[in-house]
Amino acid sequence: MADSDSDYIASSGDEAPKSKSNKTGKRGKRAGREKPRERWEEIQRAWDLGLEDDNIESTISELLEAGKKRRLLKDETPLQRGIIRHLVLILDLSVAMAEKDLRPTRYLLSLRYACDFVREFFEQNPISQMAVVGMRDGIAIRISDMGGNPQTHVDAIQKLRLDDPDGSPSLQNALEMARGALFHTPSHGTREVVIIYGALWSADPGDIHTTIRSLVADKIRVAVVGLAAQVSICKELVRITNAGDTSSYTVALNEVHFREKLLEATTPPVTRTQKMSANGLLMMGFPSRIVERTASLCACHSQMNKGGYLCSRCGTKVCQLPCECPACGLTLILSTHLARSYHHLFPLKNWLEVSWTEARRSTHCFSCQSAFPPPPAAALKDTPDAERQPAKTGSSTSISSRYKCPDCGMHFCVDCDVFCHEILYNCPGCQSLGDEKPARTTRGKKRARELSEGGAGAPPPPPPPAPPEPEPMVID
Amino acid sequence: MDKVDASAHYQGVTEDKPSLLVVVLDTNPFAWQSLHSELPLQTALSHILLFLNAHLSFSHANRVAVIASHTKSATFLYPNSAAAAETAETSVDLYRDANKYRLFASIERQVQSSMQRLLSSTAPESLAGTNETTMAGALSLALAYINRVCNADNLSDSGEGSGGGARPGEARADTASMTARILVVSVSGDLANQYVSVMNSIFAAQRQRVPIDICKIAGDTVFLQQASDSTNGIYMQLQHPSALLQYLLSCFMSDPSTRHHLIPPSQINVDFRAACFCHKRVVDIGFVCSICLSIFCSPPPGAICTTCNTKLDVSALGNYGGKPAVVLMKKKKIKKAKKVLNDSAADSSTPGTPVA
Amino acid sequence: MAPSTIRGFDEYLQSLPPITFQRLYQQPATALAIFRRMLPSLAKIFVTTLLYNDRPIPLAELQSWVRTESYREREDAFSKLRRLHITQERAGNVSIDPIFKKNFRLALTGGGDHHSFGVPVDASDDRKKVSISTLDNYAANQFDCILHYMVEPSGQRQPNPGVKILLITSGLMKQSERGHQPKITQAGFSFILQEGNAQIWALLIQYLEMCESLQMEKTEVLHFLLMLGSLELGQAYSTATLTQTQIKVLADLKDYGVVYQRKSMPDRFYPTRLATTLTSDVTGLRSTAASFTQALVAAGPVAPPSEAAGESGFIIIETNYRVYAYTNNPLSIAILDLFCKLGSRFPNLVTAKLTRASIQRAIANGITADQIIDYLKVHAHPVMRKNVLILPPTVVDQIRLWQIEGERMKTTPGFLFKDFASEWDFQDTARYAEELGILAWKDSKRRLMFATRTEQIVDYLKRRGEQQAVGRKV
Amino acid sequence: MPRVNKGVLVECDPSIKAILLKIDQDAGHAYIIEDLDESTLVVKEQKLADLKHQLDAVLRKTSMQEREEESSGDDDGDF
Repeated sequence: MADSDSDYIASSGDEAPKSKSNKTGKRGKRAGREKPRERWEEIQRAWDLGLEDDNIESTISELLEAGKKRRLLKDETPLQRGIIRHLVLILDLSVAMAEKDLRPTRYLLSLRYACDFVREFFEQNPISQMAVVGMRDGIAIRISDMGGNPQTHVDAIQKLRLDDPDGSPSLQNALEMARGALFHTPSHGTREVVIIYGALWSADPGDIHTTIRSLVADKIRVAVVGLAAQVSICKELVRITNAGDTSSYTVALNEVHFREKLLEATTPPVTRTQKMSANGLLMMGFPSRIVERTASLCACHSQMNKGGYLCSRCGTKVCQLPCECPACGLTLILSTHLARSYHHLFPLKNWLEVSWTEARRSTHCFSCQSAFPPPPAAALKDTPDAERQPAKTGSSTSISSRYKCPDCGMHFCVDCDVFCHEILYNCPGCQSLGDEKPARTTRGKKRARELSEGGAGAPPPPPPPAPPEPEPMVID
Repeated sequence: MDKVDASAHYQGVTEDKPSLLVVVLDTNPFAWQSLHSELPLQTALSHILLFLNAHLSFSHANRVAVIASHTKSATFLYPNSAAAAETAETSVDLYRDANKYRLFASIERQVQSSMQRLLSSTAPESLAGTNETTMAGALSLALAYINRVCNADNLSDSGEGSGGGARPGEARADTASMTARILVVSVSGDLANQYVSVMNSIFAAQRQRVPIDICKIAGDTVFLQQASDSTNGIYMQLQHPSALLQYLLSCFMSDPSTRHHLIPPSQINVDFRAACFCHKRVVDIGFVCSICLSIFCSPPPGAICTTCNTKLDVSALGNYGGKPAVVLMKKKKIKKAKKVLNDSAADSSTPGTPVA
Repeated sequence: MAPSTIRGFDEYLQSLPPITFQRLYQQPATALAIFRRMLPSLAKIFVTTLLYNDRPIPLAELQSWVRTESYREREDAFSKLRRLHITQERAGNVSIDPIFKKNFRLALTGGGDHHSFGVPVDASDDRKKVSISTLDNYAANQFDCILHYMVEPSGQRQPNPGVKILLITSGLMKQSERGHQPKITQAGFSFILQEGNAQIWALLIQYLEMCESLQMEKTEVLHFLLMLGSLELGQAYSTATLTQTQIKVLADLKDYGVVYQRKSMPDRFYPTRLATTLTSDVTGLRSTAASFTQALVAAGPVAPPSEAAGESGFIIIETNYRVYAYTNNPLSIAILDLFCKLGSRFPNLVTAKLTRASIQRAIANGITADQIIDYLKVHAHPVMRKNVLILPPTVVDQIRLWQIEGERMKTTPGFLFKDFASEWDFQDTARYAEELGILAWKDSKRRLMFATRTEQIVDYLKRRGEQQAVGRKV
Repeated sequence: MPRVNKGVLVECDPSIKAILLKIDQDAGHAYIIEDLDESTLVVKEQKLADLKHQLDAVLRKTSMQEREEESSGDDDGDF
């Protein structure tokens, strides 16, 4: 390979535009939505990626950076998301899961990813609830009941590791059980089913289409991740329950893709119509934790303990959150649970690539203090070279390894870019510079700020919350 | 002749990971002014520097960073490229000082000089009426720095899996498995304006398993308490600010890996109140939009959520303080029998429950 | 076997008499180095807590900070502090040795007039700038030369006579017959595969042992060695404040590649990376090796090409146990020969194979499977590094299995306790030993137990005896 | 006060222990301090290396055949 370098340099210019169109940046994704490309068209070949470049190392690091960025360039417009979700995770525990095409086996891998899914789900949807159902021997098995504690689900899934997958799956039985679990859930939340399906068949006792119709009637959406090949009934199921959209049915190509597709379902779904779920305003209490000298009984489990939370309204002691106050019925929740989902409300803007001409302003990443590569001598003058750069930004990596927050204008490295958008959800620049620079103006935030700024005098201070009901308890 | 002997091969090596300490120093001049008689800022700074030295002397690979959370900005005091360049020029004469460990000396110089610059750049008029500190910014900087130093390894297993652990070409093996912690030396009060961003920082710290320790010299903030609680950090309100050094050396010295051997300082009551989005007020009962979970201290005007623009159904609330007609249905149906039991239990326990 | 040599230094220090410690702690740099390197982290916390407390603290109070589950770590911390004479206990109260306290405080705050952190020299007047890569090359060259000599005593590059003597006195090499070249011993084989820093310490401890016979003051040598750890790489230091002994040591250390000195400038010396990382902890050592390797790669053009290539990773292993090593460095080949069956040799390539016989031969020579695996991992070719698992798992497992296959017994050095006076006596002592985690075996019927250490148990028995005596009097 | 003996605790299979006992007996009890139970004994520290050597020699004698087979079959597919 090293010998043939010189031959290819000349032609690399011709190939550049072609390779650019192959990259799936932001634009590529949008285009993909209009005209779906087949999976095999998306395979990237080494020769498409301009590896003929004389400097292989830089190309590789660029590719790595591009990979990081690709995950970042997602939609940043704040959408209405039904954040109180109710979800049933259905696991295939049939003999089809014993296959070893996904290592170590489909079964073990699915269980592991199911645990990841549970954790990620509650990370993203803190006050949601979920249940886990399994399909084995032609029947549906209840693995864990509808609940809001990730650990109970994870424990229940972990216990399955000791069993072996066996028998046939029954899609209908599992869906009926899921429907039963979701039937009583309140209307302001979403109702969803996520299925990991390894088999290519389903042993059903009746007509599955009736079940699908009743799912639609109950406003339950279904997403399926297949492990083997596309199955017609699954596609049908997803299409009908998602108002004709089949994007939530995918077949995993490999382990990484499987995980990716499964965890996609943890992001709160877009609410399709206003009518789909009723929007309520809930009254919630944020109780404080207390530590007592002597143990006392808690109202929720009638157990003696020395610490707990006191209901903000009536002062009843409960030992676990979130729960509903057993005395006055107020929903008690840790404010930290709510706050966990706020990054969906105020998504961080995508950061922009920085050209060499502008790159001169900074030598270090603003947040992590790591050094940037210095601008090359050629870029110091405004040469045509510098003008060519903006064309390159389409490929989503920044030529100068710098990324700029559009609001505060600070430069960051790609690691911080990924970190801030995926974990921190803050822009260190905007937060650190306080009022000196304009704060970021996402739609919601702008409004919130206008309100709070104007709010000094304009709206009258809200009336204090009504005094708690004297005695809400009636034993019937 | 170890061929027949298995023992030598299985000696467990107990090693402590090196650790990174990021100190966030609240430099709000007002608050320090009021503390002046007990603990001047200069003294506090020298105590903190000594604390940093002690941390560095724990292990060769330990590292530190200092971030100032000022009234309107947050900046790195160390490492600080500008200060490093400046001190490098002026430090030739200091070179002769063989009585101090070089690393200690250079950190001290950099921190001192960037602190000087920060304070001198603060115009008195710009401070007018501000009594806050950019804690969210400082925490964000700290976390981004920690993420960088402790490598993206940790990122990939807590995040969505960035596609394979080791990346070639990035030789950061020397700090790959560091533990990190943040110590906030806080002197000023409320942060309700920065509620969302402080909370975001807390969750980021939680995901990265970075404990946030709070050394509270003055003032009181609900959210820093929550920060230390949800990241398993230490919260300590100093009784005697002048003994800062002793507090630092005895309570905040342990790094995350040593911490699980120690009994943490007694946990106090934690205030879990939240700040409302509309008036930045700290509330203990709030109204929450079911679409986006924004908190309001009263139903928003026109029953439209100001964050997500949704028309809200206030009727569910009925009168204030009524039961939200949700979840309840199910519970009543299923747990009717139990409810009676629960209620009576609640009844009996209520009198005995002390009110905080 | 990195831990064993570190323990070597540990044991060496603890074997010193209390009076030596008094003298050692006179220097802030030494106090700092011992604090950093020798103490478990829990003990460090106790020290920092006590450091600025003028009054002694009741032992019970300190103990109550530690979770009951971590009983073992706590006892370990306290016994370490006692053995290094850092803490003193009087009537149940703990305080820090005043000399240690004074000088450790000085180390943290700076000040005083001890010059124990080395006196830097402004090297800008030097005609030729000594860069870090020069130092790294020098260190690598010197050290390589020693290793090379061990593998191939009749090779061209011969280390200084002082080094040769040290290698023989330390038992790493053996003078087989007079007039013949010395031969490497089993200890030497296992030494060669060790981590770079562990090797340096092994040599230095031998050097310290040798000092005594050379009539050199031990504390001064120790001071100097520990000071080296606190110096900065690439900085020149003056020899003016060094004692006569220390200057002698300096000359010897030059041979190991620990310090660098130019003939034209005898008044100054440069510590190399080997020196500046001397007092790092265990984890630091790994990173040292890594950064050392990096430095060598970075310094590629300057260093002799064969070595630069040799250090950057040259070994490819296939799942069928074939090994391809892209090297012509005799040292590397000699090391490979320790555990591989060499096949053929080409100008830049050596082919070899891992076999059961070759691995077991290595193990018989005192090399462990983990050492082999570590070596292969560290020197894996960049192509191998692209894999998530650098080495093929089958090969790694098989190497381990081959090792286990030959293992027929497990040995634990320690002490056998017998002839306990009563059942209670035995049970109580055994329980205490078990809590400390030093009980290896016991038999209640025969009242026999085997523990890995005695000091704490003897202490305990004494204390118990006293208590009982008091109880009887009352 | 109990008595303390310095030594090395050896844990092994009963079969290996039998060999060790035999070696000890042949050498006039030069190695073993105390026979603890069916799979453990305490031996003198300075004699440990020697004992290991002896054990290896015995083992090599008993498993000779297998080794030869292996070394001949080993070269087959070499390069």
